[in-house]
Amino acid sequence: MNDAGIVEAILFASDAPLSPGEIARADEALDEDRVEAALAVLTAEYDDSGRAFELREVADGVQLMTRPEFAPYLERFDTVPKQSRLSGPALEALAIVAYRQPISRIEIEYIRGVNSTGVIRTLLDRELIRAAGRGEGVGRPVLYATTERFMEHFGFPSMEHLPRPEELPVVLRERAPPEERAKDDEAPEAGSPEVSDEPLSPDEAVAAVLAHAGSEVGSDGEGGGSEE
Amino acid sequence: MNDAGIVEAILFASDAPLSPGEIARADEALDEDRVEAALAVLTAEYDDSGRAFELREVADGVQLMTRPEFAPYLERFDTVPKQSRLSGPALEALAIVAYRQPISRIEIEYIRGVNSTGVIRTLLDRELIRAAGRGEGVGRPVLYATTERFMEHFGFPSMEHLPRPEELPVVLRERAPPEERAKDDEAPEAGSPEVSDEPLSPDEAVAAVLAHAGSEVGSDGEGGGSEE
Amino acid sequence: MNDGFLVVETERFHGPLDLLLHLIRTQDIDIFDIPISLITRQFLAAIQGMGDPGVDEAGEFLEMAAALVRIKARMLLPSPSGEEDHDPRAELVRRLLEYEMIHEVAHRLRSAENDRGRRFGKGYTEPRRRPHLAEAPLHVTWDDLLAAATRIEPPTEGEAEHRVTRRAVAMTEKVDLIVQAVRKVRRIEFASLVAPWRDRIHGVMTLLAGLELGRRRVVSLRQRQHFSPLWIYPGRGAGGSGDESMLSADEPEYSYAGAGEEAT
Repeated sequence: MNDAGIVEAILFASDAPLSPGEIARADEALDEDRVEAALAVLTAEYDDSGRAFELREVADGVQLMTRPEFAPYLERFDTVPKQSRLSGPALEALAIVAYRQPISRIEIEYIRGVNSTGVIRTLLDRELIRAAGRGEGVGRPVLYATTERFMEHFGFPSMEHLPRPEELPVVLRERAPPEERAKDDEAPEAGSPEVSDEPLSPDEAVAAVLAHAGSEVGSDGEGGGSEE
Repeated sequence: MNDAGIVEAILFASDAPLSPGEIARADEALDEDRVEAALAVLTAEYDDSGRAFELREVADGVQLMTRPEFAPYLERFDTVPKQSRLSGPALEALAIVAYRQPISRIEIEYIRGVNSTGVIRTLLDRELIRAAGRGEGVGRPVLYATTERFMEHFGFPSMEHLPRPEELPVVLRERAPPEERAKDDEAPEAGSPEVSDEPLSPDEAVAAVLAHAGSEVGSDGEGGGSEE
Repeated sequence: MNDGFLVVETERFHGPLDLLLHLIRTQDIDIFDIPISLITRQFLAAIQGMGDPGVDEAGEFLEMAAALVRIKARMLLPSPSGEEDHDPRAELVRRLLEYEMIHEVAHRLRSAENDRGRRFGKGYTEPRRRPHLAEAPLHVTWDDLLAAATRIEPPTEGEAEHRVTRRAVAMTEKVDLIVQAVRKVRRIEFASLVAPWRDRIHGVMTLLAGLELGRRRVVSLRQRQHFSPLWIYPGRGAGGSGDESMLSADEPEYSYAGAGEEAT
């Protein structure tokens, strides 16, 4: 493997400028002088073969960059935004903000079950949500809410007009914060048999079983035998 | 400015695959055919001049990537972003989606035999799969399909480059016809596990299993899996 | 009885099908004629050796164990008319083969991922005056948003931390429960046996215990049709013995160690 190839590969794939000393760490055989020599070889090759990029020295080292004369093409390329749709995860997060605003990142992540930093960033960049204050509690988290642009885009005159269809998941229909909701879920429903996660003694267990449904009168099959 | 230079500048400034159509946006004079021609020129130039990177067809587009022989030098650099690997379970779920898309979570879980909520979440968040509609039946389950990122992650030029089921060295294909098979089974092999406690099924039943398995597990990978 | 005993590192497996396939493939067993008794014993021994798995994971392995025991039970029973040609193992075989194919595909994907991992894209791309993202046309309808909203699944309990601390449920406990219950009454419904507990694992373990006791003819299980109530009756083997521990937790194979009528 020649020095210039190694140096080129590293500069190409690196996301930050590198000094000759840093580049030299790629291989025991390399040292700063050899890296400098390789950089000179590359500069000459790029010039001779008319590459669209060049080696440029920046504050912290060297970097591969497109030549300035190609800037207009890049600009033109950029003017048509590639992405005009929102990803599924972004839509989910947006729905959560819409129905549960103002809401913190932590709460969004609790509902979605995954890290949501990226999608929140996208929604902020799109100006569909905004930081709308800070909540109580640890670190006083930023709370997000939907924007004017959001309402314009979907054509709602105000937040009161946000449709709340039946099929929305419970977490979006309820207004309670997740912690409270989680507590509610654990409260046994009225009329449901006493359930327990605690170990029952064998006698208690038998008593509970026999007390519950009576031994002779089975329910109409709900739950029976379908536990597998 | 020649076409190859413009195309190179665009590719060089991008960290994701671009289709010829997208690249053509960089200049009014360009169209897909001219972009394709320029790509051929660039490929030849990179090979001839021994560049450390090459043009790769990925995800129905092209992308500049370092040649694999430089991986040992790049892997040790902090400034070189590495693609993170998927966990075994995530790969399994992804394989199922790739071959059976669109597919619901319930079906994925039936095939894997384990709860897959977490891995599906991971795959959605890494944008390797997406929700692609809703299926029939109870609750109209969300159906998942693979994304462009899926092809990028594995470096597949297109979905046609997925390994074909008939290439897989799985028992499914080289099965003897039921009659022969049933006969073989009657001769106990040396060292085969003790099965004497098994009430032996009649030959007809064995043949029926084979016939059943044969019809259900076709070599095209179209199994059932929706029984539950 | 120990001829089928294997030591299996359960953590290595991505689930019950993975483990089952491993048992079958490593022993060169004909997948189209699986010796269900042997495999069930090995499977149960393997999951009993599991360290301290999460409740959900244990539940999945136990569901498979229950399915194996059920297949075994069906093979012992005379087939109801109209189903004579149906081997109870057929669906399991189909699932195993399908799983094996997926396993192989996942393997191919891994090597593609490794190849791809040896190639590196452009690390640094120059800062460009990207168009203000908010100005970009947005093709998203309210229906798209609602569709995404309905996909949200509320956090499952399985992901909550407190789940981890729950205790495992011993099959011996359920065996004792069933045996004691049928001693006191003429018959008991399965649903009553699991009602005092909320967890699915209690249901799974109770079913497993019931099936095992049924196999041993300590009890008999009757169900008129699919999804109708499952009733448990005392069998010929129950009631006489004073030994209430029908299964010993130390038995690697869940073999019947108690007194009473030995069925097989």
